[in-house]
Amino acid sequence: MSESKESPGTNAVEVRSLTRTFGIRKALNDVTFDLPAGAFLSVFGPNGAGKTTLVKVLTTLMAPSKGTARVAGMDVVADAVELRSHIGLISHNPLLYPDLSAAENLEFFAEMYGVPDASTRVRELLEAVELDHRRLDLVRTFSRGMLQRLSIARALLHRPEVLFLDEPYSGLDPHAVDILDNLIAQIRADHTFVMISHDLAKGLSLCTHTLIMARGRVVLAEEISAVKRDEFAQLYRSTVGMGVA
Amino acid sequence: MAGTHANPRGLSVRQFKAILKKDIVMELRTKEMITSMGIYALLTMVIYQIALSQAGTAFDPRNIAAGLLWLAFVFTSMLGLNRSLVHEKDQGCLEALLLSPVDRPVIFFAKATGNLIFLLIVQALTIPVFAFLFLQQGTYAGDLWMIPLVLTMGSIGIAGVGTLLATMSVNTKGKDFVLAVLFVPIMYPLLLAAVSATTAAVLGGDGYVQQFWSGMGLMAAFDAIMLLAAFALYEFIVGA
Amino acid sequence: MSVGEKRFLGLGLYTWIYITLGLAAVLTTAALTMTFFFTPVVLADTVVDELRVIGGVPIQNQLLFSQKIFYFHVPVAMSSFLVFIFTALNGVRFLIKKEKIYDTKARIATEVTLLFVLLTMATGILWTRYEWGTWWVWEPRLTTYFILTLMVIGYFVLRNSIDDEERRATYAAAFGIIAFINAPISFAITRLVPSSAHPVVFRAGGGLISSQLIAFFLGMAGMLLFAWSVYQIRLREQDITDRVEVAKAALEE
Amino acid sequence: MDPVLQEIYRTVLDGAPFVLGAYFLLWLGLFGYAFMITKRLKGVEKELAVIEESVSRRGAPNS
Repeated sequence: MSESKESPGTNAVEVRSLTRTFGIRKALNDVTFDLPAGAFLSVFGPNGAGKTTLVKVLTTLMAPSKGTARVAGMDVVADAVELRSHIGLISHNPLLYPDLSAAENLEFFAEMYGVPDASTRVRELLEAVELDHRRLDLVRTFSRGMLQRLSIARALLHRPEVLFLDEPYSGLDPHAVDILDNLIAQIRADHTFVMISHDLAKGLSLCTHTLIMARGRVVLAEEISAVKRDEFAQLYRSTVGMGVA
Repeated sequence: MAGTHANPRGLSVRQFKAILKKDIVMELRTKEMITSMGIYALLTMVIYQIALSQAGTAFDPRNIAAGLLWLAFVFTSMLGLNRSLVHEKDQGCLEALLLSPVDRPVIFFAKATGNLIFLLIVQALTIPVFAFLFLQQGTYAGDLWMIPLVLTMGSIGIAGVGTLLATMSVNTKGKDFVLAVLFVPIMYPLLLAAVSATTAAVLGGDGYVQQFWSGMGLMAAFDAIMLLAAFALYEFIVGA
Repeated sequence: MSVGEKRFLGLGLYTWIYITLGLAAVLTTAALTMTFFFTPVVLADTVVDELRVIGGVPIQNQLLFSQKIFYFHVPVAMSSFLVFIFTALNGVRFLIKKEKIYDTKARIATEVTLLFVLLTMATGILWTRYEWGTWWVWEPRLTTYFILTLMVIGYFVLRNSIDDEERRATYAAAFGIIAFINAPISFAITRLVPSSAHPVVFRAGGGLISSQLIAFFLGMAGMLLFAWSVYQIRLREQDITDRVEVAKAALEE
Repeated sequence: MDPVLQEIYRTVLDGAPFVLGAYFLLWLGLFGYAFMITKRLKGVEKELAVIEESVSRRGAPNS
């Protein structure tokens, strides 16, 4: 399936009239947008807007009903298995086994991805997230912030090109937020990001592109430099319906 | 849902081993499944004692030994199956597994194999206790080597279909109850054949070898058909 | 995806439902009447035109009635299984196409299956009481139907314990397929496993004469028509309920 | 009615009328159920008509 790979500098995510329906419910309704490689997209929207569904479709966990989506140059349906090696997910759930140690968790997922020279890679990542001193401790004993760091290490194991972040900041204490900020800053340069966030300030401070969704539709898909701050706040208020400073 | 692109065979084997190893390491560390299943089996023995307490001395428990054993196994295995899938759901780990480039049947076979191993361990522990408690009087009339065979054949079906059904029930309200409601009727034919074959092995008697092998044959047929169905359906279930 | 607007031979669905329901009523009544009032009795494999009384004791008087069950009970039992095929079939279609309509169809088919399975059990139990003087016998067919009942109940328990619509549909489809595969296996194994307690008692008799065949086919056709009507009525009702929901949602926006 | 059957019911199978009656009751139950769901279907059809009417009424001034 390598013939579909595109040259660098093109779009990392291409979504064309993506629709996801079940019965009368439309979780995604004719969603279209592009995201260039290396960009950081923040997805905003009220609960039930279709943000999670969008990420599920883009990460191959759900098939679209209509329309197409390509991530890292691969179709989410036809090239699903191949695509999975090119994407990573950092969720508010740690996605780690509590009864395995930090190193065991990473080694397990390294095997699942078929990462070559796994033990070196695991050590390298544990050092990067500053957990190498706790590598033998069970994940069960980790604090929320440590879990999130390890979860980032897990997501980066197979050197994905596109990273999906599903409300990664929820439930983090300020210290953990700092660490997560630092980590994202470190890997910012060579990854494309798609982040779902309820935290408007955080989302805006990180992103280069923004997407507002409501009722499964795209309300706004813009490069952040093209968006006027007060217009955006206005739009956000009217769709998301929450108080915005 | 999955792509047409298949993984290289080597990777699938690696993934299978990794999942199986992870389950075994976790079990050895927590001993959650084996202790809970083992204690549950012991409790069943107490219940049997109560059930048989009024049967009188003339009653030979050997006649219903096979039935009692499989009854214990059915209930303990439901407990274990539930546990093994709850592990995966707990922290969203199943989602992480699904995100990796793994063919879904690999997950199924790895989980089912893990469950099979734990079932067999619990059975190996339960049987001597059962024999010690209930089968002291009377002699063992069948062939001893038949017992592990029939246990393995039965456990393959329980682990295979059970893993599929538990993957469903773990996502429902009232997990354990739903698993029981789905599991018992589906397992009915397997258990019937298993009890028949086990009875032949325990009691001996006229034509017991033939009864044993016909039971084994039926169990093998059930295992083959149901594993195939579970294998085909797992992808849909695990992705939903 | 509406069912209502379909027309066949110039007649709307409603007309067809009334026609088939009426036909079903006529046919089953005819079958019952024929069975109990006109069809000669079958003794084992031979047809008798007269009551055999030997030495003042009627021989095999139990068998005299046993064939009667055939004309009502068997069509009901066969219908239940035929309808269950639709559960599995629509389950497969759902898993392939992921369209809600197939889930609805599978669910309604299972509902009709439940109706017929319960009816099979009821007629079966009546018969065991009358023939064998006991309310329940663990006889292969009855046992299989007992298991089938449990599986159908399990299907609905599964559905009711899942909130997410699509997951519910997927799981129900998978379980419907597994249960459908399991039903004949259950039957085969119940027959094949040697059992010390109850030998196989119930086998369909050998030759049937024409009036018996007619009664049987009338019953069969009547039951199938009835099943079809109930299936269509329930499906249409479901379809309308869905549309009402859409309309209500639209009004609330 | 078949004379042989009549004879059998009268002399040998004196319980036959009960079985017959039970079957008849089951048969009645079946068609009673069919009648019930047909009525229910009529009910939801009415509800649909009412709602669709209000949809079109409310939709009219807007569009």
